[in-house]
This record gives sequence, structure tokens and C-alpha cells, in this order.
Amino acid sequence: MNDFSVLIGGKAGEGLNKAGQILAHLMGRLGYRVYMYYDYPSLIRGGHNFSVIRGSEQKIAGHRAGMDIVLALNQDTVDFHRDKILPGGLLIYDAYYAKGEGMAIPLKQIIEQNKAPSITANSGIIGAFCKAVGIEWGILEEVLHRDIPPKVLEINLAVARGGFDAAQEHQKLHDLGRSALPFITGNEAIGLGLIQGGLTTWVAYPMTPSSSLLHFLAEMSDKVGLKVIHPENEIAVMNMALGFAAAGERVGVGTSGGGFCLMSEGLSLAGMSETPIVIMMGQRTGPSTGLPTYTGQTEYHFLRHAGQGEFSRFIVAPGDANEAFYWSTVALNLAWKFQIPAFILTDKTLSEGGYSFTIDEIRKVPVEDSPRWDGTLPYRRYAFTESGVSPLTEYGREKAVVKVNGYYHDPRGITTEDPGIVAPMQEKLLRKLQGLDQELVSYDTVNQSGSSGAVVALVCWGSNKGVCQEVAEHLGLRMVQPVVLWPFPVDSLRRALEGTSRVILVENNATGQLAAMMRQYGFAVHEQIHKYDGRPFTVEELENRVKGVLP
Amino acid sequence: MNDFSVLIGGKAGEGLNKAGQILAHLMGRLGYRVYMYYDYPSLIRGGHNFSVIRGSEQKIAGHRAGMDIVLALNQDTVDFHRDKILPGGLLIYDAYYAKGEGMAIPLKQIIEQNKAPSITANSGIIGAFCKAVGIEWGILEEVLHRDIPPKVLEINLAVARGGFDAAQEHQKLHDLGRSALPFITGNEAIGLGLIQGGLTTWVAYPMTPSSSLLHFLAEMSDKVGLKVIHPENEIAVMNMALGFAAAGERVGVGTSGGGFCLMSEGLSLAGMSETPIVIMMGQRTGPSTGLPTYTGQTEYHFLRHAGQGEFSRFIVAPGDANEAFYWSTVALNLAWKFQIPAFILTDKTLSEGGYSFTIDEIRKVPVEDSPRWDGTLPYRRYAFTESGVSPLTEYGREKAVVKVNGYYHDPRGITTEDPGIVAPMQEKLLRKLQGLDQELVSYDTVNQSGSSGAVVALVCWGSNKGVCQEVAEHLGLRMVQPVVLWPFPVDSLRRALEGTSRVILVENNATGQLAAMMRQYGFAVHEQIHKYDGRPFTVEELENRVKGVLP
Amino acid sequence: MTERPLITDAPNTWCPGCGNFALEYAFRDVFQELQKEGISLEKFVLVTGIGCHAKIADYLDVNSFYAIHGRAIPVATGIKIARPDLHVICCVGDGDAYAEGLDHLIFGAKRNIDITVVVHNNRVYGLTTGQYTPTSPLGFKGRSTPAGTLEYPLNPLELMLTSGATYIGRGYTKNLKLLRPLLKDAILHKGFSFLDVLQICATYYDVHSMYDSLVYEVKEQPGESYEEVIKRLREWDYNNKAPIGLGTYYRKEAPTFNDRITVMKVSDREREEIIRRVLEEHL
Amino acid sequence: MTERPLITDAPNTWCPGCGNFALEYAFRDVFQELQKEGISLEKFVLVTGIGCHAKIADYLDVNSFYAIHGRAIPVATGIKIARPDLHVICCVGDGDAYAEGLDHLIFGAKRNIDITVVVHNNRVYGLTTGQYTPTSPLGFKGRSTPAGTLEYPLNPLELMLTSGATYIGRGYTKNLKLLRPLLKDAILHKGFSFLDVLQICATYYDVHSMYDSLVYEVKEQPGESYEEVIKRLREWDYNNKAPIGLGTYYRKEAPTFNDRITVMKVSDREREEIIRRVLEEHL
Ligand SMILES: Cc1ncc(C[n+]2csc(CCOP(=O)(O)OP(=O)(O)O)c2C)c(N)n1
Ligand SMILES: Cc1ncc(C[n+]2csc(CCOP(=O)(O)OP(=O)(O)O)c2C)c(N)n1
Ligand code: SF4
Ligand code: SF4
Ligand SMILES: [Mg+2]
Ligand SMILES: [Mg+2]
Repeated sequence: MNDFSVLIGGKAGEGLNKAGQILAHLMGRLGYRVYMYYDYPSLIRGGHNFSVIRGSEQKIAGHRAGMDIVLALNQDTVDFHRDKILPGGLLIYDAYYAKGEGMAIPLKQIIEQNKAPSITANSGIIGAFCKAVGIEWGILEEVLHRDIPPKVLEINLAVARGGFDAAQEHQKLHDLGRSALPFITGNEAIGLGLIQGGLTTWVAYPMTPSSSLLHFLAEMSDKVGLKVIHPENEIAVMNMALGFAAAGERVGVGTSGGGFCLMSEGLSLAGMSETPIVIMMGQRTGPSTGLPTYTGQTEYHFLRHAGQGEFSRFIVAPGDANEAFYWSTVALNLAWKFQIPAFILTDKTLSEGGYSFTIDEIRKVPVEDSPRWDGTLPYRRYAFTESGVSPLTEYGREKAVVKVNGYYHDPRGITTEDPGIVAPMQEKLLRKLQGLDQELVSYDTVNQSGSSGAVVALVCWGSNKGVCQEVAEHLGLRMVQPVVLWPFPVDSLRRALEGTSRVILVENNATGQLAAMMRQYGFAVHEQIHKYDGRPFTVEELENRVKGVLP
Repeated sequence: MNDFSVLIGGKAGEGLNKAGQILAHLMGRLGYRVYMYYDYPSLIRGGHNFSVIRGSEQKIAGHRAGMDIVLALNQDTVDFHRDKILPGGLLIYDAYYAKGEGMAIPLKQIIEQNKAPSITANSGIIGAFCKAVGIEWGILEEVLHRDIPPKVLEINLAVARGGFDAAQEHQKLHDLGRSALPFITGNEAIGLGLIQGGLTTWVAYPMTPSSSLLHFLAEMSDKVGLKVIHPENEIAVMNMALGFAAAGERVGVGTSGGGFCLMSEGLSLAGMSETPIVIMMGQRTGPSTGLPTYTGQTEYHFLRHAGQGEFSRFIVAPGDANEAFYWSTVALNLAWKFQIPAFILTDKTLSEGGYSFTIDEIRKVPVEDSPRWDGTLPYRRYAFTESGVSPLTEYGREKAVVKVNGYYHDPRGITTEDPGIVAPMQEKLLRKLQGLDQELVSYDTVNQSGSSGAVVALVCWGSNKGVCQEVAEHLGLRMVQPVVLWPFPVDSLRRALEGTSRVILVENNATGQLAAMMRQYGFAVHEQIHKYDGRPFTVEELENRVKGVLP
Repeated sequence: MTERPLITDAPNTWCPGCGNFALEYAFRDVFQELQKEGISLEKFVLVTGIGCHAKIADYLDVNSFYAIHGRAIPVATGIKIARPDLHVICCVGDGDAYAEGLDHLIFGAKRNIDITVVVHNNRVYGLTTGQYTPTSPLGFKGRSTPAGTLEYPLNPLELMLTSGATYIGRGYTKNLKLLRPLLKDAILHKGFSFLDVLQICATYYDVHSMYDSLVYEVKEQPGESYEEVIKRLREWDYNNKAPIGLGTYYRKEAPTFNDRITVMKVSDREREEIIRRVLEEHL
Repeated sequence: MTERPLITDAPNTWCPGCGNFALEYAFRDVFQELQKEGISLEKFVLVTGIGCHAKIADYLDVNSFYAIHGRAIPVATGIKIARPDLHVICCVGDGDAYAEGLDHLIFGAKRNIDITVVVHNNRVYGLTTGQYTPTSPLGFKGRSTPAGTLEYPLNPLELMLTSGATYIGRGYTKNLKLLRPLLKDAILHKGFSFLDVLQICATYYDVHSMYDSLVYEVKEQPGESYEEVIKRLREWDYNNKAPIGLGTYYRKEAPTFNDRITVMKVSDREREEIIRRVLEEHL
């Protein structure tokens, strides 16, 4: 099977994310399905950044530890990553800023000759890479034409050509002869999925790894008639969004753990007032500020229980860009259909990772909404119904007095302390979960792959999907991934685990949050594999860890 | 057995809480152990308030549905509570403002004759009560002397005498001939327990049912050298408290659900920075503003998981005033000993309920602190240790550079993103839980009462202790109450449940939060009894509900 | 035109003598007046925080969002950005708007979002039984500060001017005759309108005789410089005894937040088209 | 006296040309100077928010509390109330102090708590890669506002004056000579000291040539009226081009929050005695 990995490393501010994208696009042109992992510390210039770009015949959603090519713009890259080069692999490095064994490219000279800015070193080493793996100049030229802004295109082309000419062919990267797929990040997939679902407003305060979604939607706002608002802080974000929702907008917010803490009071207000809202929650390494640019899976239970009191909510944790797109549309629908908060739970790995995206494989989801008020007077915002969902209308509708309320209230929305109304109102809030549960029967809430008959199952959630799937395939295991995390898909999970005798949980946390939830529902968990240093698993690392716990 | 209940009801602003206390003190004088439930809506004047005061030979921590005497200052009280009067019981009512069957007292006349303010109606009806149940005038006089401020004492005495003289003896309340016990609320017990534990600073923003603790500590501040600060909001509360702790103070904060949401980001900072803090969290009926003056038990899981990331914490849910005192001292100790957040989880029922308090039965707990820095340079705030606890020192110590940090940090407290330090630092944070677990072996983390050999167990937490204990006694069941809720006392709970075949959970919520936690740890839960209208169970109500699920 | 009584049947639980009644009736009257002038009742949305003041959301029979303590202004902001045709009015408390959620008040003014903020300023936390607020005088003995507060009060009018509010006034619940036109004026002002209404708390801070002896009506001074406005706003500092002006202090025409936004509507079909196009850019 | 280099060995990750370097060195120099004047280094505590600016907590080898975004001031307040002998300095960002946690800044000033707040005001969110802040000019094109912001900036100096700050100044990272005495002055001022430091962000908002052409040194005007101070503070509104004054604008002696607190120490034995007494009152 064709499976090819390249790492490009240098300092922050040298455009290594962009360089990774160009490499991904190049592989895409050869028909590869691509995944990209981007690793960067929390700083703006300097330090050590790198991107790992992996292409494969199959669709993938994880990276490998071993590299076919390492592109080193500085000595750190050589030092940190040379051990990862596979037998037969190659180090290509800047002859001036680094020393190593492999192919030295005189980037400094090339740049000076072209009077180019130093950031073009990127293009230079990518030129060398193309030559080394036999990608034709014409393909690189075309990709650069698309990816580089016109103002600086010429100079980048010149430096890329210099790099190309200075390199030698090393190993031919097989052309799979298929057409390219769009290559997008998890956050871009979420943004597009939300747009597909009819999003009209996005409210957010910047926080890694949700900021890039804010930026993406802000860029899109003109095109799709989206209002994108960045208020004073996350408390304002949440409450403003509830105002938007009450006024009839389809609205979402994005944040990470610390910002979500500040939203939790508003979340409870959403619950009590039955105001729909979508919340994109991007996990990173906690507690507290922790490692702001690294990954983690530590907020599942927090989301499940955040906010005082008990009310219905929906939590989905997509595993790759396709799922992110699809479930973001669904999350919007479910939030509005049931008038509840719906969470899209991601992590840095998914949000900022790059994926080959196949929109045509995604089941089309029409925009769904709450039952609407039929005009019967008086309007009762919280009319008791069998489903717990009351017909909705927004402010300003003729003759409707719409009273939204965060206290216990009667059906009209007027505060009450009458235990005879309070108890059924609490039941109404929770009854929606049953409807939601039923609704979800028609969705694939739990994914299964690997060997379906295997008695050993790897169970994971969110961005670990990719690596777990591969490891399961290599080792002949079953891979089970609950995508919907709340309401907990007990039946689907039971079916997916039927016939297994050994269940191994894989999570990017230290305590085992999915494991705890499974135990609560009576599922056996035999082994738990944790990683909590902020870095995602590579395929090899996980494979070794899994082998270590196999009988 | 002597068991006597009196209800006094009227409008808010008529001093019904105070009246309840006077009644409690009166019963105390006769040697009764007293419990008082105070029911009031969220308003300042008007509406319907009432207090139920129950005296018993045994110590109790719950009220009954049936009343021996109902004291009605208005018609609402007659209408709402007349059905609760037991056979042989009596309604005593204001002849002017209410109609009913029983003993009418011309309070309006008495007040007018004495040119007294209308609020003295309280004292008048209490006077009538004393006569009706055969409490001597001298005892009432003595109690009023203690309970009524000197400025208005005379006038209240006069009205009380008028009421006393206008009533007839109905049923003699047996004098148990024991001396009185102090009668305090749950919040007062917490306040005293914290003072006992060496509290030096309290920071809080008002929120029912935690406000009365703020008020109590503010009143005490002069006497015990306590700094009591009420800042701009709960975010400031939490972060200010962390500043106090880092500067060497023994500090706590108090709030309820909505305010706690706002503290959760600071909580995670406490976790990462290993700054000790005690948090009193008073539950009330949620979601959102819900019923601000009523009860609930819905924040157990929220507390367990609040704040991004994973770190150690301690949660205790006392069941009555004695436990509240004792465990508040312990919570302070554990927070400092392990440098973690320690929660005192209460609810409105416990916080604002009144209890006979027996300090002499409470095991004495000496003040405990963190291991202290021995002066070795450089000071390493986060030195790795076997226990996970690093020796502490505060700012200003000669030669120590104390670096407190909410990012991942090296032992000196300097930010790091090195996975080789991050992983062990995360382990350090969680390792403390093991120490805590061991420490707790010497504490009674799970209470057991009722019939110890019974195969049916009632399991509850927090303020349901009292009613469950009584119902268990009546029905010959075992009563099991985990007091420590985190780390979850698995072994003690297992021992307490040994030999049971039917486990019935009793909770003031709609989903069963302790039930979920027990299931997660493999305990069977056979039945769940919920109440979620904001009102606590009465003994009779719970007894009926339990009977309904008994085989 | 609808003929609605505008007062709901929710039982009123304010204390006798509470200044909130004056505000309730003033609002009712103003809504009725505005309805006569052609603004239909459905166009009003009342957004409140939590506190005694906030119960007005239950009592007035218009659209409302009974939000949480301190957060009425962001909720109102969302509503207004979404629906520029609505008149969005925040009834907030002094604990609410000057303590718990002060930042939102300032940012509302900074954005010049076209909403009306009416602070029921009783200078005490009423509903939580009498603690000091940011406008309580130095030394105020509340239940959290039995020995007296240690801080001077804020002057909210000055703070609002600095923050960019384009309408600033002060009312008093014992001067209903002035309160009505003030409310109406503030509601009709295009931009961020701010009214600090001295509201009597009969139970925890009844200083009506003090107010009665100090209040006077201010006259708008159209040509005034910013510094002159400030000087007038600072006449009374919410602490010491000084003449207390009631009326409109400041008014300015300026583009609102909504004025600067332009959004077009996009159909579901167009959305899909755009998504396809974006994906093509990512090949 | 300790001879410490005062700069830790933590790798510095600010961009080349970043104005934070100037602040770092200015602090180092001032700490050294103050040490010579008899304040031992252990008495300094640096409290920071989150952002590029906040990394100074790692770089300066003094006590620190590297807190969370927007919350440095309450943390510092707690430290100062607990330990009046410490010099507590907040290094905060403009996103930090003017957006996320603006209320705390105002309440710090209102309390006149004796801390020093230094805002590294680069008028952009640096660490989150270039979004607008409350002091970015109208129309600022950041990553969350690619079409330009819709709001005027705040004038933090004016806001601080209104809120009760007793020391107000403005610095500039390209004027190190002035920055040092300003920092020293602010640290030594008894009461709430506020410094807005125009800090160059080399990557996202490098307007040094604009600043260079507009800055001038202000001279303190001791006898000035409040309105005159405001007038001077408003000379530049953080939006339009106007002369930008650097230096001390305002200084006032007033009792601090700590001055008003008196707390006595109570032994464990005394505590138990008091508890017994309280319980007796509850019989
Ligand atoms: C986050 C949060 N903290 C605290 C409270 C408790 N609380 C309810 S109302 C109130 C203060 C009300 O004061 P104010 O805003 O002045 O309103 P008033 O009652 O005086 O009208 C407080 C602190 C709350 N509901 N939410
Ligand atoms: C609650 C919360 N929200 C958002 C963030 C993400 N965040 C980190 S730094 C920062 C802004 C920094 O801007 P500023 O305070 O101006 O500091 P600078 O980087 O410019 O020095 C933000 C939004 C966070 N850490 N916490
Ligand atoms: S407490 Fe004060 S503000 Fe609240 S209702 Fe009573 S009088 Fe009005
Ligand atoms: S982004 Fe700006 S503020 Fe941050 S380090 Fe770079 S130059 Fe300095
Ligand atoms: Mg108030
Ligand atoms: Mg900044």
C-alpha cells in the first residue's frame, strides 16, 4: 500500500502550517488521501513548529511516527526528528541553518540570489522535496499558483525553482492517478457544516483551538450572510447568543475549556429557558491554561454536567472532517428541533488537523426547526406537550407576547414557585431527552470498523478515531467509536460491542472519561490506554501500547 | 415517644424565621431536640412564609407532615396548612386576619391596646401557643429576653402576655427535664467549623442559600479576626481567594450554582496551580435561577467535573449541623494538606434549616497544614514528591522566589510545554487523590444507621439524612449515607451495603446523581425515589414513597 | 390596535412603598402612549437581570427575556442586532449592572448599540436582603458589611459618558411626572440610552426624605462641552449630600452598532453553492 | 542584599522587535534600583493575565502568580489585602484588562487598593494571533473582523480617572528612559496606580512610526481641577491622530482599601472560646 509521510519543521513565523498545506495539496494532486498534523507551541515567532503530512491510498485521520522525508529549515528540526526517518527515507535540509546527513539545499544562496524574503525558504525546500520524490515542476507550479497570494507568487516560484533544481531525485512518489479531494481542517469542516445547517450568526471570543473557526466564519460572513460577532468576553458571548436565538437567529458559539467555564451559567439559562444554541467546544491540554496549543480529551464529563440544575443537552464528538461537517449540521438541527443546547465537542487534533474531505459521501441533512406557533392566542412559550417541546415563535410576531424566563415559570413564561408546576416543568425539560434518544435511532451514533468479528475491541472517541481504526486493522481488532456522547447511545454501543470479550479504551486524558461513562451504563472496560502530554497518538505508538495490553 | 410539631405561618416580613427560632428555643428549654424547616418564596414582603418546628426526644434532622399545632397569622396559613393538623391537634389563629376552627386570638386588639407595631403579632401568637401547650410564662419571658433586641423587648413582652392570657390550655407539652442544646442553622455550623479549622478569610458574593453564611461570618469577623470580603462578582471572589491563599491565608468562598459556574474557571486555576481553597456550594432548585429559595441536589456531578482538565478535589456533603461543623473543619485541613480545592456541598434545606447542635459529640480535629518549605534554595513551588504534594511557602519569605502558575510548569513554576514534564505534572496533580483516599480511611466517610442487619437499604446524601434515618427506623431498613462524595468512598460504601439485596436511592433531583455514581463503581441500584419540586421530603411522604417500592 | 391592559395577572410581590411600582406604571403608560403614536406593542422587548427590579418582566404584559444576574445587556444586544425593528429595553438593578455585569454596561455604551438601559438604582441588593452595591455610600452598613463598607461609590453617569453612551439621564421613582417623559425619551433615542433611576427600597434603603430634599430638575444644555457635561454629572457623587439633578444630562447623535452592519439573506441553495465553491478552493 | 540577575533562564519567546522586551528590562532595572533603596526583592509579586505580555511572569526572577486571562487584578487584590507589606504589580494585556476582565480593573480603582497595574497595551490580541481589542481603532481589520471593527476604542485613562484610580500615567515601550521612572513612580505610589503602556506588537500592530511622530512628554500639573485633567487625558482618543502624551497625568493621596481594614490575630484557643460563647448565645 502506498503510505507516505513527510515532516517539515522550523521556527514559528516561518509559515509551517501553510507549507504543510502546500505539501498536502501536492500529495492530493497525486491522488493521495491526506492527513496533516500541525504541532506548535504557544508563541508567535521562534520556538519549534512542525507539520506532518501523510498521504495514503485509503482515507486516513492520523499520522505515523516514521517519516519518509524530513524537511528541515533549521537544526532543531534535524535534532528533534532525524530519528523518525524510516530506512530508505531522506533528510532534506537547509545547508546554511542546519547540518545533517542527507540532501543539503543551499536555500540561503537561492534566496539571496532572488532577493527574496527569508520566509520563501519554505517554497525552496518544497521545491527540493518535489524533485526528490519525482513530482513534476508543473504540478508544483500549479499548486503554488493556487496557494500563494499573487503579490508574492513570482518570488516564491523563483525560490521553489531554485530548490527544485538544487535537489536530486531520491524516491519516486507513486502517482495514484486519482483526482484530488478538498483538503480542509476540522474547524473548516465544522464551519461548512454549520453553514449547511442554516447558521445565521456566530458569536465567539478567541481561544485556541476554536479561534480558527471564528476566523474562518468571519472570512465567510460576507459570502453567506452570516453575522459574526466577537464581544468583550465569553459571558457576553453566551448571553448574546441566547438573545440572538430568542430573536429568531440560528446561532452558535465557539470556545475552549476556560471560556466554556464562563459560559456555563448561560448554558443553564439556555436549559431552563429552552433557548436553542450550538456550542463548539475545542478541548486542549488542561487544567487551566495548561498547554494552550496542544490536545486533550478532558471535558466530556464537564460538558455533560456543566451548569446548575438538570436539563437535556446533546453532545457529539466527531472523529474526522467528514463527521465534523455532517454532525455540525445535525447539531444545529437538534438544538432547534428540541430547543436545547447542542455541543460539538472537538479537540485541538481535530480542529486544527487537515483532512481529505469527501462531501459526496456525506448524507444530506435538510434544515430542521422547532414546531412553530400556529397563531392561537395567547401564545404560550412553554406550553406543556407530550414531547416536552413547545411551539416556538420569536419576538415581534403580531399579538404574541413571548416571555422567555430563567426562573421556573408557567406555560406563558411567568415566574412561579408552585410545586405543582415546578415538577412537571422539570419533567418537560428532561422529557426532551427521550425524544432525542428516539430521533437518534435513525443516525449512526456509534461507528464500527476494523474486524467486525473480533473479540477484542478498541474503543475511543473524537480525534482518536483515525489512529484507532488503523491499529485495529493492523492487529485484527474491532474498532468502536461512539460519536454521540450524550444522550449516551447505550443500545448502539451494546450492538457494536456484541461478542467482544476484551474492551480496551483509548483516550487523551489521564482518568478515562469514556471509560467512566461506559461503566456507569454497565459496560465492562478491561484496559485503559491514556496519553496526557498534549500530543496525539501516532499509529505506531498506539499500536505498541495496544500490543502491551493484549493477552 | 415525645414528638411534637408546630407550624407558624404568615407573610414575608412578619419575622417568621425569627418566630420559628423562638419556638425552637422554647422547646429546647423543655429538653427537646429540635429541627426547624423554614419555607419562603423569593420576595421580601407578602407572599406566604412558614416555619415548621419539631421537637423530639431523639435528635432529628427532618420535619413531619402532620402538625400538633398550627399558628396562623393570616388566612393563607389556615388554608394551606389546616389539613396538616393531626387528630387532637389545634389551630391557633389571629381572630382578625383569619377564620378557622380552633382557638382565635384577638391579636389585633392586643396590639392596638399596647400601641405595638404589627410585627409583634408573632410574639402574641407565641404567647398563646405557650399557654395552649402549658409552657410557663416565666420560660417564655426568659426566651424573649434572650431573643428579642432590648429596644423592642418590652413591647413584645406585653403583646406576648396578651396572647398568653387570651389563650386556654389545650394539651400539655411534656417537659423532658433536660437542659437545652444550642440551636443553629447548617450555615452557622459551617461557619463555626471553619473558624475552628483556622479560617482567616472569607470571600463571597451574596446568593441564596449561601448568603446567610456570608452574613454570619461578617458578623463574626471582628470577634475572630476574620477578613470578610464581598467583591464585585463571583469571578472576582474566586480569583481573589486564590490570591489570599497564595499569600498565606486560610481562605474559603461561598456560593450557589449560578455563582459557582462563574467560579469554575478559577477552580481549574486552583487545580493547576495547586492553590488550596475551600468552597461552600449551597444547592437550590435549578436549572438557572429556578427557585432561588428552595432546595435541590443537582450539583454533585457538576462539582465533580467543573473546570477544564483533570485534577484532584475533595467533596463532602454533610447531613446535619453536627456533620456540617465537623466536616467544614476537615475540608479546610484537607484543602491545605493536599493543596487542592475542597467542597462543602450543602443545599437550602441544610444551610437554612435549624438543628439542635451537640459540639461535645464532635471529634476534635486539630488544624493541619501543608508540609512547609525547609529553606533549601532554590525554592521549588512544584517540587516532585512521592505524595504529589510540594512543600509550601508564601510570598515574601526571604530568598524564596515563589512562582505560582496556571500553565504547565516545571518544578520552579516556570511554564513548559515539554511533554516529559507535562505528563508527570499531570500525574502529580492526580496522585494526591490517592493520598487523600488513604487519609480518609481514618474518617467515617459513610454513615450507617437504622437496622444494621436489614437487607433493604435506603441510600441518600446530604440533607436527606434526617428523614431517611427516621424512615429506615420505622420500616426496619438500613440507612446508608455517603458523606464524602469524592474521592468516592468505594470501600466504606461496600462495607455499609454488605448483605443488602435491595438498594433504594433517595435524592432531591430528577435524574439520580448518587445513583449514577454508584453504578459507575459497580454498585447495584434497584429503586430511585426523586423529589424535584424544591421542597424537602417530610418523614411521612418519604415513608409512603419507600413503602411504594418495597416488595 | 390591540387594547391590552399591559399588566399581567402575576401576583405582585414588591414590598408596600417600593419604588419599583412607579417604574412599572411609568413603563405601562409610556408603552400605551407609544402604541398610540404607532409603535405596536409587539415591538417592545423587556430584558431583565435578577433582583427585585427584574420582577417587572413578569408584571408587564410585553415580550420579555428574564435573564440572569448581571447579563441582561448582552442578551438585549443579541436581540437588537438580530432584529433592528424591535425596541429593546433592559430593566436592571444596581447590583446587576454596576457589580456583577459592569463590563457589559460599558461595552453596550461603547458599541452604541441601540437599546435602552434603565437601572432601578435602589443602592442596595434588595432581593438578597440588603447588602451594599457599587452605588451605596462609603460606610454603608449592609448584611455583608456590618461595620460599614470600605469603598466610595461609583458615579454611573460619569462612567457612562466616558464609555460612549449617547443618551444619559437620571430619574427618581417619587417623581413619576418626570419619569414618564424620561423613559419615553430614552426609548426613542437612537443609540445607547442610559437612565439611572433612583428607586426607593422601602425595606433596606429608604432615603426618600433625603432625596426629596435634594432633587431638582436639570435642563438640557445643548451647546455644552464634554467637560461641562462632566462637571454637571459630578455635582452629586452618590456619597455626599449635594443637589441631585433629575432629567436628561446628555444626548448625542451617532451611528449605532446596527448602522454599521450590513447582512444579506442567503437561501439554502445558495449556501450549498457557496460550500461547493469553498471546497474547490481547497483542492 | 541578594545579588540576583533577575532574569530567569526560561527561553524567551517574544518576537524580535516586540515591545515587551522594553518592559521586561525596565522592570528589571526598577527592581534593582528599588532593592538598592532598601526594598528587598522578596517583597515584589508580579501577577499576570494570559497573553504575550504575561510571559513576563516566567522571565523575571521574582515572585509571581501567572493567573488566567482577565483575572490578574482580583488575584493581586487578594494578595495585597492579605499582605500589605508586599508590592503587588499586575502586568496585564489590553485584551486581558480592557475586555475579558474590565470590571476588575474598575473595581480595583474604586477600592483604591494599593497595587500597580501596568497594561501592555499593544492594541491587539497578540498571543491569539491578531484580533481587535477595546483600544484598537475603529475599522481595525483583525482576524475576527476582516472587514474592520464597528466600534470606537475606549480611552482607558479617562475610564480609570472616573473609577477612582489615584495614579494615572502613560508610557511607551520605545521610550525606555521615561518608562523606568514611570514604573518606579507607579510602584511607589500608595493607592491604585495605573499605567497604560503603548507597547509595540511587531507582528500584528506595529505602529511605532505613528507613535514616534505623535508622542511627547507631559508634565504633571499639580493644581489642576478634575475637569482639566480629563481634558488633558482626552487629548488623544486612541482613534484619531493627535498628540500622545507620555508621563504622569494624575496623582492623588487617599486612604487605600487596606488603610480601612483592621484585623487582629486570634489564637486557636481563643477561637474555641469564641465558638463556645456563640453556641451559648444560641441556647
Ligand atoms: C450569579 C449570581 N450571583 C448571585 C445571585 C443572587 N442575587 C440575586 S438578585 C441579586 C442582587 C440584586 O441586587 P440588584 O441588582 O441591586 O437588584 P434589586 O434586588 O436591588 O432590585 C443577587 C446577588 C444570582 N442570582 N446570580
Ligand atoms: C477565558 C479565556 N478566553 C480566551 C483565552 C485565549 N486568550 C489567550 S491570550 C488572549 C488575548 C491576549 O490579548 P492581550 O490581553 O491583549 O495580550 P497580548 O497577547 O496582546 O499581550 C486570549 C483571548 C483564554 N486564555 N482564556
Ligand atoms: S426589598 Fe426593596 S426593592 Fe425589593 S421589593 Fe422590597 S422595597 Fe422594593
Ligand atoms: S505577537 Fe506581538 S506582542 Fe506578541 S510577542 Fe510578537 S510582537 Fe510581541
Ligand atoms: Mg438594587
Ligand atoms: Mg494585547
